[in-house]
Amino acid sequence: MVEITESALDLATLIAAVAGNDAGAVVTFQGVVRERSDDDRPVLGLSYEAYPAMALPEMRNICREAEAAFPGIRIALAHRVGELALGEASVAIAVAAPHRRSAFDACAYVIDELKKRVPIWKEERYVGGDVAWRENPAGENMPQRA
Amino acid sequence: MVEITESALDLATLIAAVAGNDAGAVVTFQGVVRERSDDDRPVLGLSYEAYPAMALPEMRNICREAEAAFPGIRIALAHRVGELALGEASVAIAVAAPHRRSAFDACAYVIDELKKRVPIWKEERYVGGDVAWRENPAGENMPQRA
Amino acid sequence: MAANISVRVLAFARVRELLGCAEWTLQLPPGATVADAWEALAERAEPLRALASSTRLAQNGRIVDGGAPLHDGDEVALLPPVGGG
Amino acid sequence: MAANISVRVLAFARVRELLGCAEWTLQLPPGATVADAWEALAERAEPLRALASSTRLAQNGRIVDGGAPLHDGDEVALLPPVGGG
Repeated sequence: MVEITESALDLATLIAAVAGNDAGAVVTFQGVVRERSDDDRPVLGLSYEAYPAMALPEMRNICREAEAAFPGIRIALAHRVGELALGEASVAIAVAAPHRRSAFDACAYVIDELKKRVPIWKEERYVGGDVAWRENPAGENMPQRA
Repeated sequence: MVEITESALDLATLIAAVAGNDAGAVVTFQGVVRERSDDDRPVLGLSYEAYPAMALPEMRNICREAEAAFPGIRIALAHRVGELALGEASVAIAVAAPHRRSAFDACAYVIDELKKRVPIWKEERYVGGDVAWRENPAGENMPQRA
Repeated sequence: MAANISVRVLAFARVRELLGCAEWTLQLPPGATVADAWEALAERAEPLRALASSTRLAQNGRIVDGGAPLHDGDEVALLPPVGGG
Repeated sequence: MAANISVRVLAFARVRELLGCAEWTLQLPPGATVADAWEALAERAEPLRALASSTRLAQNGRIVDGGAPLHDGDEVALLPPVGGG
């Protein structure tokens, strides 16, 4: 299950999509809108924009890479777009695995790669009315053109 | 929030206990009853037994150690006891953190240490009627007496 | 002389805001490249040039170099550094 | 001669099953140690000795060596290797 949605993310739905009696471990990750930006400005909310025709295939690629690297796992991945309030989840991942180490490692792989590779953009809205497009750190972004 | 309970674990309750607008990442772990034992026998269910007067303080110690190692995080930890069916969660952890790396690392720390140190025991019931007490692997168990 | 090709260009995030439009239809001469599509937009909005080094180009959903040749009906996307997660 | 001390012993998992009882009350002479409590149970159930090397001993919720002196009212726990998680 891989999706981009304007609706609030529901972790239980993602967990149900990966659950099974062959799984001994289920790890989830949620990225949540914080009240402070990375440069410590007070945040009112975020807005995410995606290029779904490219983002969805790339999200599926990332899941397939993790499933190949960690045999026996299942992954569900959802990213929200549109306006988000403080405390709401922007991205949610559920990984079911035979054992916990591969569940943790696969879940971390998926969020790390998503932040580098998936064409989704974030605009922060600040107290006072300013807005700014915020990029993931350089080490977490695709190499740019020379 | 640290507890040992005979009731089914509810991940949403644990997540709510750690949520807050200062958190940018929420990672959860659930240990789930698998249909195959580690030595590949078909499992019908498990039963867990605890020494709560020692297990609860040790669970709190582990959470405090993680909170000291990863500043700004919050942890909720619950372990179930009694009879569990396939697919049910035996342990659930939720960690909220400013950033994802500390959420993943703290969550892994808590389950690793719980498996080593907390006085809780597991009995597996197999297809056919056998039962057996199952210890965590030696590397994940407290040093025994010489 | 061969007919022009028609290319759809999608702009996202800060690139979209700078261009003032999310979706363009460009008529380009046969043999035009992805870089030519970029140049056609930069001529309409000179400040776009400041984003050249940070903007990746995709053709039909795949990242390409500027030299990639375009075909009628292609979709080109202008992708600033990503911020998802 | 001083009065005996009374100690509560809790047994868990395979140790509990081997002893057939989860909770014992032992009367021990003054100066008895945790190891003496273990020995008193092993005399009642000789197969317990096979678990000596794998069983940890706790006194009032803390892991101790067998040499730890006991006090009236102490709680001793016999802890086989753990299996939680």
